[in-house]
Amino acid sequence: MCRSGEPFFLEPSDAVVEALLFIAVDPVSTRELAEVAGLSVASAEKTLERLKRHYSGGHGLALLSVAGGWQMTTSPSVEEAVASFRETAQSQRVRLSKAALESLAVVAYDQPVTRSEIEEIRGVRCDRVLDTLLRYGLIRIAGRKKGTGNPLLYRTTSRFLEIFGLDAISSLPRLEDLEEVVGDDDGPGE
Amino acid sequence: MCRSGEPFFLEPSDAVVEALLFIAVDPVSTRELAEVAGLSVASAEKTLERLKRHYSGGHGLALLSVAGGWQMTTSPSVEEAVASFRETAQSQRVRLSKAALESLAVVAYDQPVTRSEIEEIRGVRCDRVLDTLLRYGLIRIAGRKKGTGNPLLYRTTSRFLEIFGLDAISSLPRLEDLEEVVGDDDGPGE
Amino acid sequence: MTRETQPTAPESLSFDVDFDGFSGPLDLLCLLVESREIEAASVPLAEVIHRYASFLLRSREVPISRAAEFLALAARLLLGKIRALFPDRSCEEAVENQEEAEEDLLVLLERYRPYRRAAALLARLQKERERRFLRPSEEGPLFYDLGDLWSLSLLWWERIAACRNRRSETVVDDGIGHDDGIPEVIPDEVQVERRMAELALLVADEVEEWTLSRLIRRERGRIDLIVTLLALLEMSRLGRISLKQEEMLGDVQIRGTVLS
Repeated sequence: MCRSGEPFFLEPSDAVVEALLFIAVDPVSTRELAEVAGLSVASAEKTLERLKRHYSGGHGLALLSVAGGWQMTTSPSVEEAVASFRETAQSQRVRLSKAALESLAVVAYDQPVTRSEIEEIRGVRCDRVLDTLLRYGLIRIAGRKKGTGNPLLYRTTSRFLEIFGLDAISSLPRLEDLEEVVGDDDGPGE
Repeated sequence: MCRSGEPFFLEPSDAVVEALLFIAVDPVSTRELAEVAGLSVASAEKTLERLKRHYSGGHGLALLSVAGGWQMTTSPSVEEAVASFRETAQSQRVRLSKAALESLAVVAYDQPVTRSEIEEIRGVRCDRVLDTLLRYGLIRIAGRKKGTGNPLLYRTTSRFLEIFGLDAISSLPRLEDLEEVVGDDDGPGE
Repeated sequence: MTRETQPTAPESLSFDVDFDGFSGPLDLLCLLVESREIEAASVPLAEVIHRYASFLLRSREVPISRAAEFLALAARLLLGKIRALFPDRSCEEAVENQEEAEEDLLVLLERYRPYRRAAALLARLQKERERRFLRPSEEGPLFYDLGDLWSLSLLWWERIAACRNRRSETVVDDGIGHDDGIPEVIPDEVQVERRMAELALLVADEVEEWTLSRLIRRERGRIDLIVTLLALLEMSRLGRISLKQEEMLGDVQIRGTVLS
């Protein structure tokens, strides 16, 4: 970390990984980074750790582990200035209604799931909400359920993981543990 | 420059300018950077100098003064790795153009189908698009149609089913499936 | 829904928030229960509807679809009550059903609540994630992920709809054998009359004999064929031509009759 005055040495391979993360459109897996940079997966991991530490030292950029890969983002500490900069920043934000978030939560926890199963839980029709989620690429059609009517099944996408900063679906807390995480204090329209 | 062991201190405003250069699509003028970061033009210039010096110390990124503004790019030293990443890793993450996806839809729903039948439905030529789909292994040639010219017939492949998460072509979403989701209620807000 | 919810007064009006803030009737019910506006142990339907109605009165603009959502749920609960009171049923059963209806709602709420919390968690995660920004990608929005079945099928059905519109706008006469399953326009009287005049000239002028197969071969499409057949039948009925078939399934000879 430069900030602390502690000398920080970048290895030549660090520069390659840094550049790859800079140009990548989607999160890049450690294995992919290792391959292109000509490193072992273990060294790539060390490189990522080093870069992450480097950027956490007062930089405006940061490394994020998301959707099974790595991504370079701006640091949360400079959020305000970046958000006010042109429209580029704002266009990255996805506006979801509470109904959409709730349907998304059902898909995330119960996937693969049919529309009527979601409706059963939420007690309301969800056609328009599902349309929104499909258009945003947050859920996808994942085949059909066997049985009457063979309804379509839905799953979350890797874009879902990206938007919510999750590494994998398994990193969501279990449904029954949610009380502790969220608590009951949350009013509507949060 | 970290590399040389010389201690390097980043100012808080440096982080903002760094982040702005990261998300900017086009070169940003010193004045604009100064404005958004809440700096005087003179301090912004110093900040840019500092960042430039920082990145020149063995990093994979670089600050470039170009077209009356500043831009963040990958550094020339990692050019090769960046080029090979763009070619291999990134190209494996296939995204289809609208034309390609539409032609694929016609083959999927109408198979077996000839090129001229696809062109009739789409209203445009699609030889190049079909080549792309063949190359990706999403469609295959499935014999010739009997009749004038014996044109080639196209079908989707098992790779297509796999990638689109289908167990059979008969599971392709029907019109009713889409209507179930799109719905007819256009109330505001979802 | 982008509107922010109004800050709520903590004491009395704990659920008097922007209506858009609710994801549905169960969400609203959860809040009513949590704010002890109604007893959690049993949820009396009349009370729920009363609370809801007063809520509606206080909110200025409630989208009709949202009100409908709540009414649909209320109707479902009401159905349970009506069944409970139905005279055909035994007393015991009625009591059971009444209890079932109320239990039903509790079960519904219990099953729903974890997802409500999950939605709140997602909102929090998204908020956290949105403090960071990505470099804008060079690719435009016109690119679809490989495997995006939704876009694939949407494009197909949009394309099909466009084709149908195009076809119904253009002239229907598109040749025999092009069966697209779309019924063609029924020939009108004017078309038949015009054809009758044409045929009359034809059979009158020709020295040689006309047959049905020869006539049909001249036709360009299904519509023309139907018009010709109708014209022939009509002319025959009027006695302006004679139709004669020598053998079964053989050709039909057409001869003009001289009008006296």
